Amino acid sequence: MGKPQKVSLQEAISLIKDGDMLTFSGFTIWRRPMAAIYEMIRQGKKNLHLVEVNGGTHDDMLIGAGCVKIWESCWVGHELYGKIGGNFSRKAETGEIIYEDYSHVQMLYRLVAGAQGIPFMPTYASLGSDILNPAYDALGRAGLRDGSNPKIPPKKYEMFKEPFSGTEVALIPAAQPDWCIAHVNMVGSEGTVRVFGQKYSDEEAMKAADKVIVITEQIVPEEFIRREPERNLVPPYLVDYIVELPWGAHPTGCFGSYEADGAFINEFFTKTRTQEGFDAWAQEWIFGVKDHDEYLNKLGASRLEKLRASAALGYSTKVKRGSR
Amino acid sequence: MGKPQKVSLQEAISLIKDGDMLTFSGFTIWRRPMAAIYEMIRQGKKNLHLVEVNGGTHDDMLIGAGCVKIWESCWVGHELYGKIGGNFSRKAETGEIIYEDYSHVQMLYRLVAGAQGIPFMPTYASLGSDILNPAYDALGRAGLRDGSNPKIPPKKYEMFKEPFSGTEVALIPAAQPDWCIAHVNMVGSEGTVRVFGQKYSDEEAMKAADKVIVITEQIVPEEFIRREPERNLVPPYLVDYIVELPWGAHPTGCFGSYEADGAFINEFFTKTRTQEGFDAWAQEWIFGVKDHDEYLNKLGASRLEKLRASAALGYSTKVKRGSR
Amino acid sequence: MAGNEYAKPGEFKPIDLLAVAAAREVNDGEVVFAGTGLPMLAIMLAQLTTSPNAVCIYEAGSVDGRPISLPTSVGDARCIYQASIASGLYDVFGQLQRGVVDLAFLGGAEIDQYGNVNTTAMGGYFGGKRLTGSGGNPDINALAKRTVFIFVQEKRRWVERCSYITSPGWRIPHWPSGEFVHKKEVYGKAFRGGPSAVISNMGVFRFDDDGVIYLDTVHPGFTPEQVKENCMFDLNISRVSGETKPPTYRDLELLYNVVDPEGIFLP
Amino acid sequence: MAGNEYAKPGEFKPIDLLAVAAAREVNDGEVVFAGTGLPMLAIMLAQLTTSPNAVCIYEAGSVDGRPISLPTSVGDARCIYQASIASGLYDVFGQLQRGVVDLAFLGGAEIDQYGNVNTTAMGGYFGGKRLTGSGGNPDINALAKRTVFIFVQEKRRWVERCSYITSPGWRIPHWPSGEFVHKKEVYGKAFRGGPSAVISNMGVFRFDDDGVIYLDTVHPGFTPEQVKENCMFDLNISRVSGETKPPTYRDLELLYNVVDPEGIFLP
Repeated sequence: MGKPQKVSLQEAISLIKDGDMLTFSGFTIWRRPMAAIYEMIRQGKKNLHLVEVNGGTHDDMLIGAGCVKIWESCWVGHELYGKIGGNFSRKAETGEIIYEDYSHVQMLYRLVAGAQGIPFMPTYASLGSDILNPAYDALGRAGLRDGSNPKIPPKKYEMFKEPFSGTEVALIPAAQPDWCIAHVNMVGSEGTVRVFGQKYSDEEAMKAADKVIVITEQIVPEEFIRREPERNLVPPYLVDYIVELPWGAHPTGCFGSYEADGAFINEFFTKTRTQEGFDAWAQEWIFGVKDHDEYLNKLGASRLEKLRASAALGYSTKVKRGSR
Repeated sequence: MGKPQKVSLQEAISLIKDGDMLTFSGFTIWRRPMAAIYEMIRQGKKNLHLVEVNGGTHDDMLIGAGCVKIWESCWVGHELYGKIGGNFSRKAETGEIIYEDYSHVQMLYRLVAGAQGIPFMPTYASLGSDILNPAYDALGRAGLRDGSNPKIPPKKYEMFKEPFSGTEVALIPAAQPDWCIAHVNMVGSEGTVRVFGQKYSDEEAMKAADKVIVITEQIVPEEFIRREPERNLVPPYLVDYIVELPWGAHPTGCFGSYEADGAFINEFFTKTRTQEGFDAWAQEWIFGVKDHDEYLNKLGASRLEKLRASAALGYSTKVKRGSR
Repeated sequence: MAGNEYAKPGEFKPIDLLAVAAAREVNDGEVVFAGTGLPMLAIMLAQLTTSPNAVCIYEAGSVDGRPISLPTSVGDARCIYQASIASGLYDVFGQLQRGVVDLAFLGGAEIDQYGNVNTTAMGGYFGGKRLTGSGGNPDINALAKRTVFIFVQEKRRWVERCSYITSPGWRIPHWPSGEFVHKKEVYGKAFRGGPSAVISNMGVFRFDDDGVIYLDTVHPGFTPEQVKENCMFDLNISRVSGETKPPTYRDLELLYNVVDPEGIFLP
Repeated sequence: MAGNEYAKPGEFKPIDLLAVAAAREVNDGEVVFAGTGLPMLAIMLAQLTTSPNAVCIYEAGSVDGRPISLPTSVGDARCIYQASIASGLYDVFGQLQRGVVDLAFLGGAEIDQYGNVNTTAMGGYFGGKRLTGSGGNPDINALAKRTVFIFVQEKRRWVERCSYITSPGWRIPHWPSGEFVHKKEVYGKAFRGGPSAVISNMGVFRFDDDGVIYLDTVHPGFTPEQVKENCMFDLNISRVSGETKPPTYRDLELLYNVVDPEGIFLP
C-alpha cells in the first residue's frame, strides 16, 4: 500500500476508466462528491457502473449526462427538493440504463462484505420484497452474470436455510467497486480521513473499494488530526488520491461545513425532467464552467456565505427552507 | 425498551443468575469490569457461561473462584504480567471447566452476528486451525449442543461452499449473551455511553447481549455527552443498569483514566497458580473487603495517584514498568 | 379555546390530522424508526405530547436527536443536534435487525389490502413509471415490531395487490418460488410483526388476523362508504369503531409553531 | 565505532538479534500487523531504520500509532498516541481479511516443519498443558500476505507436526475431513500467502515451495548442525546462504535507548 498522492481534481478523475465500477460517500443529498461528478461529466466518462447504498442528486446527474450504464442501488431522489430522480426515472423507463434494485440493508451489506473481505452477508431484511423476485434480476436478464466481469456476481442473491437456528436468510454478495469517490470534511497532510457528523456508509464504501479518491474541504497538519484518532475514519494507506477542494460537495450539504443548497437542487430537478432540459442545464453549470473555481464564482460568494454552517449547530440558519 | 436504572453494584450483580451467559467490555488487561468480577465472586455465582472476544485477568479470576462452568473465547493471560491464565489453565487441565476455543475473528464475529441480529457470519479467518477440528468441539462432547440451552448453537461452526465465488468459508454462529458487563469512562445522566481511546469489541459486546450493565468512571450531564454524539458508543435504551464506580476497572487499565496496575496483576498471577494460593488471595482482596470503597482504601490513595493517567497522554508516566 | 379541546372541521387541514393520528400510534418509551416528511412530524409531535420518552432513530445514522430546527431529510445535519449517537447505517440498521425497534413510520406510492407497499415502479418493473426505489422501507417494514404507513388515499393507488411489492406486508411472496403466503411463513423464527396501521387522509386502517386491511376509524367529514369507494379492492368497513379524533388545538399549535414553524412539510 | 558497523559477538544478546533480524523482514511502506513483545521491538526498529513508512496495526484497534513510550501490550493506551485511527477489532481484522496487511509478526509455543504453530495446549487438547489460546494468531497468519514468526528454539518445541495446530502454516488440515493438504487447497481464491520466515535465537528459516522449512542463515556462534540438532524433525540445512548479520551499533542504541529504554521486553 502506498502513500496517497495529492493531485488536482482533473488528474484524479482522469484515472477513472470507462466501464469502471464506482461508489460514493454520503447519503441522498448530503456530502456527495459533486465536484467529481461535474468533472466526470466534463471528461465524458461512459458506461460507468454505480454500486451505492443510495443515490441522490449526484447519480441522477451522472445518469442524465449519459455516463452510466449500470446502476445498482436502492433509491434516487432529491429529498425535499425533487420527489424522484428525474433523469434516472427517464432513462430507466426508456431502457437506456440497467437498474438493479436492492434494499438499503442489502446494499449496505454488499459493501460491508466487500470491506470485511468476506464473500457475502446474510440478512433477514426485505424478505418478501419483489427485490428478490428472480424475474427482476436485471443484470441476469442482460446476460451480465456470466462471469466475464469479475465485479458482477453470478447471482443477485441466494436464499439459504442456515444450520444454526433453521431460519431462511438471504445471502447478499459482496461488492468491491473499482473506486470510491468520497467528499470529507478534513484530511491530514499524510492522508488520515475525518468526517464530521453522521458517517452514513462512508467507512464501508471506502474500505470496500479497490481505490479511493478523497476530496476534502481542507487538508490539516497530520499531527493535528492524530491528536484524536478516535474521531478518524480511515488511515492514509487506504487512500490513493487526495484533492483539496472547499465546497466540493455543493449543492449537497456537508455537516459542519455547509447546508444543502435546496434551491439549486430544486432548480436542477425542475429543469432536467427532459433530456433537452438536462443538456441545457449541463451546458450552463458543467460545460459552461471550466473548473470548480469558476463554478464557485458563478454561484457567488454571498450565496455560499448564506449556506455556511453555524459553528455551534453544524448547519446554516440563514437559508429559507420552507413556505413560511 | 426502558430507561436504564441507576443502581448499586450489589444490586446490579444480584440480578445475574447462576448459569447465565456473560460477556464483558475491554481487551485482555484493559478496561475490564473488575469491581463486578469481585462482586460476582462475593455473591458466589455458579455455573456462569462466558462468551467473550478474549479473556484476561477478569475471567481468570472468575474461573479461579469457581464461578464458571463454560468458557468460550480465544485467549486468557495477563499480558506482560502473567504469561498464561493460571487459574484457567489449572481448571482446564483438570477438566473442572468446559473450554470451547474459537479464534479472535471468530469470537468477534459471533458477537457481530449477535449485534446485527443475523444468525451467523462467514469468515476465511483461521481455516486450517485445529479450532475447527470436530474432535475438539467441547460443548458437543459435553452433550450441550442438543438444543436444551437456547444460547448454545447446535453446531460449533459449519463449512460452506458459497455460491458467489465458489470459495469455502466457515459460518460462525451468532452469540447473544444474557448479559454484557461493561466498564466505561463516561455515561450521561440518561444513559448515553462513551469510551475513550480504543473501543476494542465493546460495541459488539453491548449490542449482542440481551441486557447490559454499565459501570462508569463518572456520570455526566446528558446534555454534555450529547454535544458530540459522534464520540458516543451506545444510546440509553441499550443500557439496563448503570453503576457509577471510579476505579472500577482496577487492576486493569482504563485509557484516559488510569494505567493497568501491573504489579497487582503480577502478584495475582504469581500467588494464584494453585487453588490454595487463589483462595488465600481472594480472602485478602475479595472476601476480606466489603465493597469497592474498602478495596480502594486498601489499595491506598497514593498507589491510585501513581496510576492516574496524564491528561495529555491518556496513560500514567509515574509507574515503573520494566527492568530499567 | 382550551388546548386539549378538539379542533372543529375547517380549523385543521387533512395533513394535520395525518400527523396527529400517526403521533397517537406511539407509546411512551418506544424506539421509533422514522422516515423523511410526515413521519418526522408524527414522532416529534408524539414526543411533545403523549410520549416524551419515545426515542427516534433516523436511518442515515442518528439516534435520539433533539433537533431545534426541523430536518428536511434523515441525512440532514439537524438530526444530530443533542443526539445520543451520530453514527451510520450499519449501526442503526443493525439495531433494527437485532429487534430494538418497536415502531416504524413509513410512506409509499401504492398500497394493497395486505399492507404491501410499492415505492419502486408503477405499472410494471420494466418499462413502468419509475419511482425513487425502496430506500430502507422494506428493511424497516420487515424488521420493526409494528409499522404505521402514512398514505394519501388516491383510489388507483389503493389496490388489491401491488404491481410491485417493494415493502413486505402481511401476505407476501416466498422467494425464490414466489408462493404467496403469510409473513410468518417467510420469516419463521425471525418474524417480529408487521404493518399495524395505515393512516390516510380519509381514515385509520388496521389489519385482521389474516393480514387483511379494514377500516378502523373514519376521519371527520367522510363516511365509511366514501372511504371504500376510494379503494380498488373490497374494503372491509364492518369493523369501524367510530370517527377519528381530530387534532387538539394544542396539537395544531405544536405542529405549526414548534415542530414545523418554517413550513417545510406543513404548507 | 560507527553506527552502521556490526556489533561483535558478546556485544549483543540473543534477543537483540531476534529483534534486528525480524526488523529486516519489513519492506518500507508495508502494512504490518504486530503482536505483543518482540514483534513490537521489530516493527519499531524497522520504522526507525530501513522502513520509515511502514505502518503498524495492533489488533486491539490501533492503526499507525507513533508511541513515545513502549506499549506493554496491543491494548495499551500508549498504542494510540498520534495514531491515525483508534477503533476496534472489527475495523482492523476487517482490513486484514480485505487483504490490506502485507506482513505479520507472530510468536508461539510450538512450531512444526510446515510453519504450523501451537499456542493452545501442549500434549493434547484435552488434558494437556493449557496455554493462553489462539488470540488473533491464526486469523492473522491465515490472512496476511507474509508472516514472520519469532520463536525461541527449544528442541522439544520444534516438532515434525504440532500436537495442536492453532495457527495454520503451509500444510494444514482441510476441515471438516481433516485431510492434510497445502494451504492453497484450503483457501482457494482466498489464498494470500503464509509464513515467509521464522526467526529463532539460532537462525533465520524460510520455506520451500512445498511449504517445508529450511535454514537460510545461521546466527553468529552457531553451526547449521547445531541448529539441526535443536529440532525434532530432519531440518534441511542444505540451503544455508551464510551467517545472519549481527545487529549494528546503531540498532542496539535504538533498541535500548529509543525503543525500550525502560527495559520492558529487553532485559
